Amino acid sequence: MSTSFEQGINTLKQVIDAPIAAYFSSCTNCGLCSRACIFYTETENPKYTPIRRVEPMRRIWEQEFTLVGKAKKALGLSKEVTEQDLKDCVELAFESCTTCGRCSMVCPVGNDIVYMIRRMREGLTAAGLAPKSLQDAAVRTMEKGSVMGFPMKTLEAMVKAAEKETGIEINIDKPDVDYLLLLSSAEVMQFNEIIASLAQIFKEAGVSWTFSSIAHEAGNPGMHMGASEIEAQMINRIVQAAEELNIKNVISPECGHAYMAIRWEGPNVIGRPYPFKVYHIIEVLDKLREQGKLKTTGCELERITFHDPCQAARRGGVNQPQRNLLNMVSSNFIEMKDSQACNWCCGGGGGVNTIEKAEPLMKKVFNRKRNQIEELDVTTVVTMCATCRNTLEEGIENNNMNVQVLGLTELVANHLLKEKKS
Amino acid sequence: MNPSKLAIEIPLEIAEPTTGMVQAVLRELLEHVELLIKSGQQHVIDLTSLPLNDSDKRELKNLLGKGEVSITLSTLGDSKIFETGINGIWWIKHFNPNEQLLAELIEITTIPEIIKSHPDDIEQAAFELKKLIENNESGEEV
Amino acid sequence: MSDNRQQLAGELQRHGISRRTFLKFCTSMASAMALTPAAAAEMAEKLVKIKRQSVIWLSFQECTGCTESITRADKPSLESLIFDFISLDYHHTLQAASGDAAELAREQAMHDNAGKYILVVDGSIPLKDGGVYSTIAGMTNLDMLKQVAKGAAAIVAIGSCAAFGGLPKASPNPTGAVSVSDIIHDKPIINIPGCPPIPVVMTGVLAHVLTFGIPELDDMGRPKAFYGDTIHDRCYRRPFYDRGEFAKSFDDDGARKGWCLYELGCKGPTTHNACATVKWNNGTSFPIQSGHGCLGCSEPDFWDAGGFYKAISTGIGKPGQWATGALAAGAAAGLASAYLNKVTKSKAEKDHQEVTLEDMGGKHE
Amino acid sequence: MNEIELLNWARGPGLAYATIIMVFGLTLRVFEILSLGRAEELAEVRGSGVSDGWKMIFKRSLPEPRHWKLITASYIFHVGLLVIIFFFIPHTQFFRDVFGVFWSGWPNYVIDFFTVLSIAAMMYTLVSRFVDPTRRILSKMSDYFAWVVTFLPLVTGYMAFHRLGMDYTTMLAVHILSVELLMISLPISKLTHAITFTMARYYTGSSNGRRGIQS
Repeated sequence: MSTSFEQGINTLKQVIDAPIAAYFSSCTNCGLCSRACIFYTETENPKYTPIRRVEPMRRIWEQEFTLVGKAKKALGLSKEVTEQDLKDCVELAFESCTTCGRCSMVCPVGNDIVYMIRRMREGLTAAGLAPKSLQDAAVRTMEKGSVMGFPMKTLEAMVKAAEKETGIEINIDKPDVDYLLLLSSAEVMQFNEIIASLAQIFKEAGVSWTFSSIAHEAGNPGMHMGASEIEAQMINRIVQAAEELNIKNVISPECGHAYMAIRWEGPNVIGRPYPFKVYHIIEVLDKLREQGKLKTTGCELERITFHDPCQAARRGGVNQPQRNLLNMVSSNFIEMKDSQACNWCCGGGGGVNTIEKAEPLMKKVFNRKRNQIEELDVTTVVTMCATCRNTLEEGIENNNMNVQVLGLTELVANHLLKEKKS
Repeated sequence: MNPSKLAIEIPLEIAEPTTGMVQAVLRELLEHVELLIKSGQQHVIDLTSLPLNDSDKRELKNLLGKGEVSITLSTLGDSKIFETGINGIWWIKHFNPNEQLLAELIEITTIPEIIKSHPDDIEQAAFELKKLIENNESGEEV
Repeated sequence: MSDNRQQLAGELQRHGISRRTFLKFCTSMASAMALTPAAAAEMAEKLVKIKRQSVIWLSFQECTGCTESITRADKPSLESLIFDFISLDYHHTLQAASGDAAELAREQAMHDNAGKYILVVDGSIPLKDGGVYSTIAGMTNLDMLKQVAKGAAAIVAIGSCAAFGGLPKASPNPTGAVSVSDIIHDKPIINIPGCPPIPVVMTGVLAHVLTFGIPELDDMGRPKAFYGDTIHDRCYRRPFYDRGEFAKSFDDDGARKGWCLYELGCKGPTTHNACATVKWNNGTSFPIQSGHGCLGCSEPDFWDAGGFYKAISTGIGKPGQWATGALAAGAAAGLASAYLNKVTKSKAEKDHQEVTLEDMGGKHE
Repeated sequence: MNEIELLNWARGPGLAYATIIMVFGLTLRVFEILSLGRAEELAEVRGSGVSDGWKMIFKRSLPEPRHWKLITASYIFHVGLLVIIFFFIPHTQFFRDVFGVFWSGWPNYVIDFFTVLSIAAMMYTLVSRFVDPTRRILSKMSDYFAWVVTFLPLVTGYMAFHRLGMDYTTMLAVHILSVELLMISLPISKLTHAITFTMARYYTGSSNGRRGIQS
């Protein structure tokens, strides 16, 4: 076993960089970040204050990288990080944090707290303390190629079904096409109608695309855990697939953290820029809409709202495309009170939904999202992330709200204007 | 008349408002006048040590008024003493050779100490009178 | 009349000073010192009766400014009357005798009035190199002070030099000048600082010493009657300070309007003296009234208090010059610490063991 | 050491030592931060992030209306400190002496107003460190230390100007010494944020700018 307490501390020493040093130098313990965090606002429990999640790393930074800190340690004024400290930190860094990044939006001195929590997770994983559920997911992802463990065969079966349904030929491992499409496990498991939807949309738009047997899913538990080496292995598979098929554009599916992993963290963890571009599926659809290649008919009349997935919208920067598409297919689209970059998290992301122990907490914090939805008295909530969709559906069920949840691609596909019947 | 045409520039003195201290001083004067009557005990009030501004002093002077006696001592600079309108209350001002006010007092007495001739000086008087007489007589004979 | 009083009364007569003038002197002195009017009469009574007090005036490292100030060489005045009550047995500027005769007079006075004479000192006392920088008749000031102080009833240190070290003590203080109270610890010392002190303050204090003994002193040995308040407390320009109206230069319209001189370096707020009330040159004016800021001359080390024309709120010396040095040192230390951090980082890099799937419970590749 | 010697020490050597320690300490801290380096962004960026970094330094100062109760007090005393330090006339004299740059100060009653407001605001923030659950769990000794060294100059300055407490010379000396204590504590406590907040905001603003996200 190469993970150990020493390795944990050692990894923390590696990940601490200038921004983190600046952040710890500037934090004044003002407590404002707690107001932005659903795990505090919905539980009123101050232990969930975001900056507390990285306290062990702060001590290592102070004791290892500042003369003042070294002096304080020598004088016994600041105690060393113990194994128990790291163990206690797991609850704060994993079980009660979806890395949604809302705390970084409000910090008065401009600390990117979620950036630090992401690094803290690296240390905890290196110390072998990452939640078992995430570790298993990582093993499944690497060994079977899918976070939920769906082998390529499952996808091939679904592709055949979609071909039969739409009469459109769906390629697998076809080189020199416009797009390489990746899916997320949740889509494969629960919302596999997305394959047919996309096939029709791309056909209408005259766009060529393919799946890849080397990398058919974009989910990245390595990123959730904070094991950048494993995250790199998952990213490398996708890069290899794209390079072998010589594809210039890779589509990240309707999934929050997948976009964050492949679009933003990927190149940095594998250590080189991609030879291709990465788009979120919604960015692609919006581009097609712009180019007039995506036409829809009809309009949803009843009241619709949109839930912005944190990793894609707030931390990923995809905010406007989904609105353009929604306005195309709905005349009664109502924004939530806090939307786009300020949206509240559904509570399930960042690996929290995989941790049994975090179940009750996840249910409780859903209240924030429930209030947001009930305020608008809408019939449908649309989103563009499978994990969000799962969590929303669970939450709606638990609170028996009569609201349905839809994926944006699916919604667009329902209104697709088909030129001619196949 | 247009003020600017005035031949000389009249320094305007902005009268400061009175502080009401005068009432306190008057009561102190009353108390000591009664003492003077009862036991002949004299008293002196040092005005410079009281927080009186010029308006207060003017008001006090107007209230007490001017009496019949006003004396000027030439003692290395003048000292102006006058009895106020109220008998037994004397206003004393000491100046130094270049008219700088050194001290300003009110004395409650039959007659201020400084005016009286001191017994020691009077003892000297007999001695000097004899000398005067002798000089006078010898002058005549010569 | 006892010969003693006669002797003094006759003395007054001889100076053409009548009793009434003498009474007026006591009254004005009492008023200046904020004593009760009754004290004036008492003072008069005592002054008349006392046998003339022997005073030995030792002048060490001084500029004779204080003597000038007290004797008011220009014309006799009420203040100089004090000299009629003391027998100045030794003052090497004023006395007629010189050389051995002068020293003999001093020893004689010390012998005759052992334990009863008042020692007045002006000028600071050099200590460096054994005090050779200022000697009288071959005797260093230090030794003379110690010798004369032994038999003194009380010591009056006149002027900032004697009281606090004054100009000679200004840095670099080549002669190692110190004040009287730095040397003598077993005698009551009254400090009358100022450069020079105000005449009436000196005579007032001497009169008080002769009649009522040592006046009430503050923690720096200064009579509270004159040094209780700061110039600022009694300054007539105070309303301008409170309203924040300051003259920016000595001839701008603010200065002409008589605004506060804070920005031009006035040290009034931190200087204890009676200039603002008693004023100078017989009550004519005082520095601020004539448009110049107070120098703080009655406070210790006023020569080194950061420039007469810099406000009190400024630093003494150039704090700016330290900043550049500190910046360079900080950068150097920063680079050293950066190097240490690099070492820590590379060691962590080296010790790093890759997190593998096996660690996650996966099968070996 | 009598009161005028205390004042002269505070204005002279005290100020020199405090300046040295502050400048030395802060430079050291900045170097220590920069020494840890920042990974180069390899992903295809939507913007250089440099301009967004600089913008964030000022943008994040705009008040967040939602939590006005918690931030109003600290806004008041931060603005208050700024106004008092740079616009109280004696202070402008100090800066003119040190930097040779002169700007006219504001009337005393304005400064008084800000001082009283700042003192009240700071007291509120201290109370909220005990009352507010989040702030209570976060607060460590260093926070109270930083509070005290920031609060003392405000109170002693007010007392000195209004001739309260000890006599003016001592009070002014105490005020200047309390400022020097503040200067010395800058590099060794969370007060470093007075300098490093610019770096923190720049880093966050720049990484957000690269990803083209609103911040």
